[in-house]
Amino acid sequence: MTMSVSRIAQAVAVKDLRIELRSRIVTNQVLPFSGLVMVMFAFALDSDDVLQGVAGGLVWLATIFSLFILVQRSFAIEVSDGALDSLRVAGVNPQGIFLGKSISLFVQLIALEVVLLLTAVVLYRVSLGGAGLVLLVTCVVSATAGLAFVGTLYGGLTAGARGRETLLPLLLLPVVAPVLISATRATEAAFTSNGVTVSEGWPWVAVLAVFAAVFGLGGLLSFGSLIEE
Amino acid sequence: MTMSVSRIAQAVAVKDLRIELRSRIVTNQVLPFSGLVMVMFAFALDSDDVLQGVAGGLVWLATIFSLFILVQRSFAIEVSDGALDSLRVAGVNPQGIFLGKSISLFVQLIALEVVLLLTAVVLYRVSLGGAGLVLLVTCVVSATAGLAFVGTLYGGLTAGARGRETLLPLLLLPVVAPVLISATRATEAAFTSNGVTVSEGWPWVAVLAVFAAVFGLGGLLSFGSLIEE
Amino acid sequence: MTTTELPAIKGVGTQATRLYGVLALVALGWVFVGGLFFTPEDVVQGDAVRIMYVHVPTAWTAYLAFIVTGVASACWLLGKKHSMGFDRVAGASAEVGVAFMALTLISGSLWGRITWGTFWVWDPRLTTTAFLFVTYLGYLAVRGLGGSPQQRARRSSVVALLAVLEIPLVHFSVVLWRSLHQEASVLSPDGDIKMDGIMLFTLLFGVFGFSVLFAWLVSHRQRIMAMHDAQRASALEVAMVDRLQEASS
Amino acid sequence: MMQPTRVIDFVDAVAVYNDYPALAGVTFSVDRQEIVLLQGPNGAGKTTLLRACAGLIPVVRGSAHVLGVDIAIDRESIRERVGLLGHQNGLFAELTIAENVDFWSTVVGATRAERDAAMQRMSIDGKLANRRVSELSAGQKRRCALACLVVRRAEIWLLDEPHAGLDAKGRDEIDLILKEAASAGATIVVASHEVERAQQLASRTVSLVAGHVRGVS
Amino acid sequence: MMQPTRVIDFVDAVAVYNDYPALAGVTFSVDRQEIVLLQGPNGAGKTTLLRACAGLIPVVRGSAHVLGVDIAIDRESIRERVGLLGHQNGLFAELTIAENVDFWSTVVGATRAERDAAMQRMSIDGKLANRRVSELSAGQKRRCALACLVVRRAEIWLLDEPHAGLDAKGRDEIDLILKEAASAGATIVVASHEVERAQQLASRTVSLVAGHVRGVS
Ligand code: HEM
Ligand SMILES: Nc1ncnc2c1ncn2[C@@H]1O[C@H](COP(=O)(O)OP(=O)(O)OP(=O)(O)O)[C@@H](O)[C@H]1O
Ligand SMILES: Nc1ncnc2c1ncn2[C@@H]1O[C@H](COP(=O)(O)OP(=O)(O)OP(=O)(O)O)[C@@H](O)[C@H]1O
Ligand SMILES: [Mg+2]
Ligand SMILES: [Mg+2]
Repeated sequence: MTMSVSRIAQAVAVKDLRIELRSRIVTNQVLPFSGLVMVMFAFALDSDDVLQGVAGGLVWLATIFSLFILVQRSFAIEVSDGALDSLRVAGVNPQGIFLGKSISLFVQLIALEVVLLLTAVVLYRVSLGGAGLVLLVTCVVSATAGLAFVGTLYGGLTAGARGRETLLPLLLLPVVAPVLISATRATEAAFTSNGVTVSEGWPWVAVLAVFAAVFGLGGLLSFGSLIEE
Repeated sequence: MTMSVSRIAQAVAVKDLRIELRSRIVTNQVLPFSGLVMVMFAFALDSDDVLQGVAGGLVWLATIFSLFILVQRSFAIEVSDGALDSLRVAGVNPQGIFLGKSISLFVQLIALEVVLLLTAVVLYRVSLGGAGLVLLVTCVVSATAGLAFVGTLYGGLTAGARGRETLLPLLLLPVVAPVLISATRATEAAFTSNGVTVSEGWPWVAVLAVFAAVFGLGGLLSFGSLIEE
Repeated sequence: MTTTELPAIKGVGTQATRLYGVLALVALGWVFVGGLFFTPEDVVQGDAVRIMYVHVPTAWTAYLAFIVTGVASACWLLGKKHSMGFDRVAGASAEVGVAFMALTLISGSLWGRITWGTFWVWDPRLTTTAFLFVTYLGYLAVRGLGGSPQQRARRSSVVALLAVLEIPLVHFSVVLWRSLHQEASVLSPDGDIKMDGIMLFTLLFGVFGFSVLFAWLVSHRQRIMAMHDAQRASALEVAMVDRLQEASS
Repeated sequence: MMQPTRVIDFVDAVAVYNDYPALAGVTFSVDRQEIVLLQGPNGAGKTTLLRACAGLIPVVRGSAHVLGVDIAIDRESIRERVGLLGHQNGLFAELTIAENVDFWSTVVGATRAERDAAMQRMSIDGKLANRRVSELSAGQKRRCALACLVVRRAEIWLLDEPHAGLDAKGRDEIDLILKEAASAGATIVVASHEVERAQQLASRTVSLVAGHVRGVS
Repeated sequence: MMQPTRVIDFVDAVAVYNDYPALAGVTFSVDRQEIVLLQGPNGAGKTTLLRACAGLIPVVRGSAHVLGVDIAIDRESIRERVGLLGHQNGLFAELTIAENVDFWSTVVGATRAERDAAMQRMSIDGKLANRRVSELSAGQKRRCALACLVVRRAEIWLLDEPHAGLDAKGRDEIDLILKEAASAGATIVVASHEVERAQQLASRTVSLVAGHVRGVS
């Protein structure tokens, strides 16, 4: 009996999130790590003025570094004992797997970003108005969707390949650069830092939405053939 | 028959480097990755003035991110099929293992740094005199020794632990912060950026040497008990 | 042990590739001579402007190469037979494109050193170009991942189709972000060309010459890859014989 | 649904790892409801043959049909009907046995009752079922993997050394399950080095040597 | 070097994973040159007992002596004299078989001749020896792991399901190696589910059930 894509997506997402809850990797390790990355930047830059200007950028940089770790882990679960092979043999709908893994990545990333953004607001003393908040939320949601899709797509691509741990960041980094830039600009607009107004942020959110759409669609269409031997 | 520490260290280092040569992870993947990290930082900062000042810092940040990947891989080799267990059972001298893995990390890191520094010299237009070069070489060697020791020490500590991929950066990041700072300052002095003179760099190199000595000694003394169950 | 006959190799040239070769040689010869001696100095940039005759054509040819990679990948994906010929063209074209993009980066840095006084600035055009370059390095890394040829083709074609989307980003980066780099002056949206006749002529010849050079390189590379595949097939033949002996011993 | 009697049909099939012909021209066929034992020395190609039947490894030369479908052309359509237990267990280590079997039940659409039956067949009691896979012994993991396979109710079962790691009781259990599945219409291929035990189970033995079929009995 | 006849001596030994007593009071002893079979259902604690003997898992209650040394106090000094083959092979996948065995020869100080002999004992010929471990079949990997064990010439050999994955010839080879090692003075403990085969090899069988010794024969 063929199961519907949404049933499979749900089962995969629930499984991944349950594994995350068990191992508490995000809360106990990735979160402190990305917090540390932000502190580290502060060290490397060593200038208060610069920091306030680039608070938005730092949040997204830290998010992207965490993305690498999360994607790698998300697929390590599948390949470490050959579970992905079993799923392929069983003909489990790859679109369902793609969506499920994207959803779980999305949830984990959002949780992370909320904490990072709050930290930035507090640490770097940025201001946030009502209009800014709406912009920020839209930006976070669309940027995260894009990151989750692209992460799952490339995670599937490199799953099982030797040297996967290192190839993944290499492939992902140039692709997520547009997300980094657009999300940074939109966040700056939301924070009205560097003298930008909130309305200037919306075009960037549009870029993020297009990105998410392209990779969401690309992933749905290609994931099946990517995980194929 | 008990083998001498140096024989074991040599065998371990040769094995690790041979595995690296086979999989070419450093040249094909870590190197482009760290290059990209540098580009990414530059992009996130988005300001030419800042960049010239922090060129040295960026090199060391990129090195440290690569350290995480290299350490993880170095111990993934040992635990993925239980080889570390076999080594422990066989009573192979842990000091030999520690030294061997440190040497192979050292070699890989040095190769990486040479390329990164050359890139920085070209990309960020830094100047380098004779005295600066001597300082730079001493700084690179002592910083890298420190990073290799501390990486091996914490790599051994987390080897076999669940969630190792994420725990390692979390533990390492705060510990290597002194290396980051000292090496950055020494490199800046070597590059005479931000109006520092070369002679100001030597105290930082001393810090690096102390760091390397502490973790080298600490590793030799404790590695055996760390990899114990 | 039997030795399997390898097809006799007399080079990978054909009538057509020889024609391309000659054409490329002639066109690039003109670019060399014309670019260095016949074209005038620029009012502002002086002799440095001559770098343009390499810089711009290599950039555009790299775009062309990546687009060819994308199209060939699409053909492989959509084709019923998944003909490996398309995959080889895609790979060969990407390799040549990466080489040309490297030339763009190098010539651009040299040019920048002269006119801006620096090898590199964090300018949108330059940065996006660097990203594009690395993206295709990644593409080549994916091709090198191993696995069956089909798997390689599947993976790399998906990457190629996603990567080609970055080209508009590079091209329009000067418009999207305010940039230090030259705005699109030859391919500008308003269509009028502001350039001295002979300069334009030489530039266009450069574009033509590098494109033909690209075609020449790709057709050779692609045929070398085909021969490599054939060689692998005959290596398989040998291994099969070995296996049979092993089985009957 | 067409019901061909010849469920697996390989003619001169070649499968390679890079350029190494792990299957160097294998002609092999299995009829519906048969239980076939694959046997042969280490490195003969048993695992490769099973993975090729499951569509995990492409057959690059010769012809290969499974359930009447040419798997060189269309591997997708037969997949749901094939189940494979490989050398690896394919389990999620952080989940309990029950959660692993649950996950599989959901993705393949099995009912609660079927799930419970599968666990019971492999003697996984309530206490064991609620322990995480990472905390199990080798044989307990194998039991869990077998339960995940049973829940799939595939038409073709491919098992790579199902007995390895199981205790005597577990071996009897899995043999019984396979026999029942075959008589209920499934087709079963087992690769095993426990030749004596497997021969009692199987109706036919196919011997592989160095990527070739050496003999059928 | 003292030569106690009682090489392994566990009295009421308890070993735990977190709070789970995988060994719940095991009294178990092995004399020099004995070959002892550990037997029991899945999850009985065979692997745990072997790992405890190797000093990989601490014994938290009761007493445990190996080669006359209390391993609760001093695990280091006996280590070089103990060799373990676990469920995992402990190989480096990117190296060839020859390089793996070489590495072990170097760290334990074996000679070239011993290395070649070990590979030959496991029927690893020159061609196979130069293939990378990642490209081997399950049984070929197991052979390589056994060769790495043989090269160690330990005083106590602990083997966890050495037969699993090996073909008939490999099983005979390893049995012969173990018999020869025992007559040359080694002490051998084998955990196995191939009870019949292992009983022919062993001089004594110890049955474990749920972390307790059920019987000795
Ligand atoms: C490393 C530095 C540089 C890089 C990576 C670079 C990259 C590129 C690229 C990718 C293009 C093709 C643009 C397109 O049509 O989409 C291009 C075109 C061009 N570049 Fe550069 N460039 C660099 C430095 C320079 C410098 C220093 C100059 C001159 C001052 C220059 C002048 C031009 C001109 C005139 C064009 C043609 C513009 C057009 O008509 O579109 N470039 N460059
Ligand atoms: N890492 C672990 N964490 C928690 N419990 C474990 C762990 N490993 C094993 N156990 C439990 O300890 C008990 C003994 O396990 P052990 O692996 O020693 O069994 P075994 O006799 O070797 O079984 P098998 O025949 O299946 O290999 C089992 O009940 C098992 O569930
Ligand atoms: N990933 C791989 N890359 C290259 N060669 C491989 C790979 N896997 C297996 N082989 C080779 O293919 C041949 C067949 O391997 P296969 O795993 O099918 O053997 P098998 O019959 O299952 O052996 P075993 O009884 O040891 O499990 C072997 O010679 C093996 O070395
Ligand atoms: Mg096998
Ligand atoms: Mg066990």
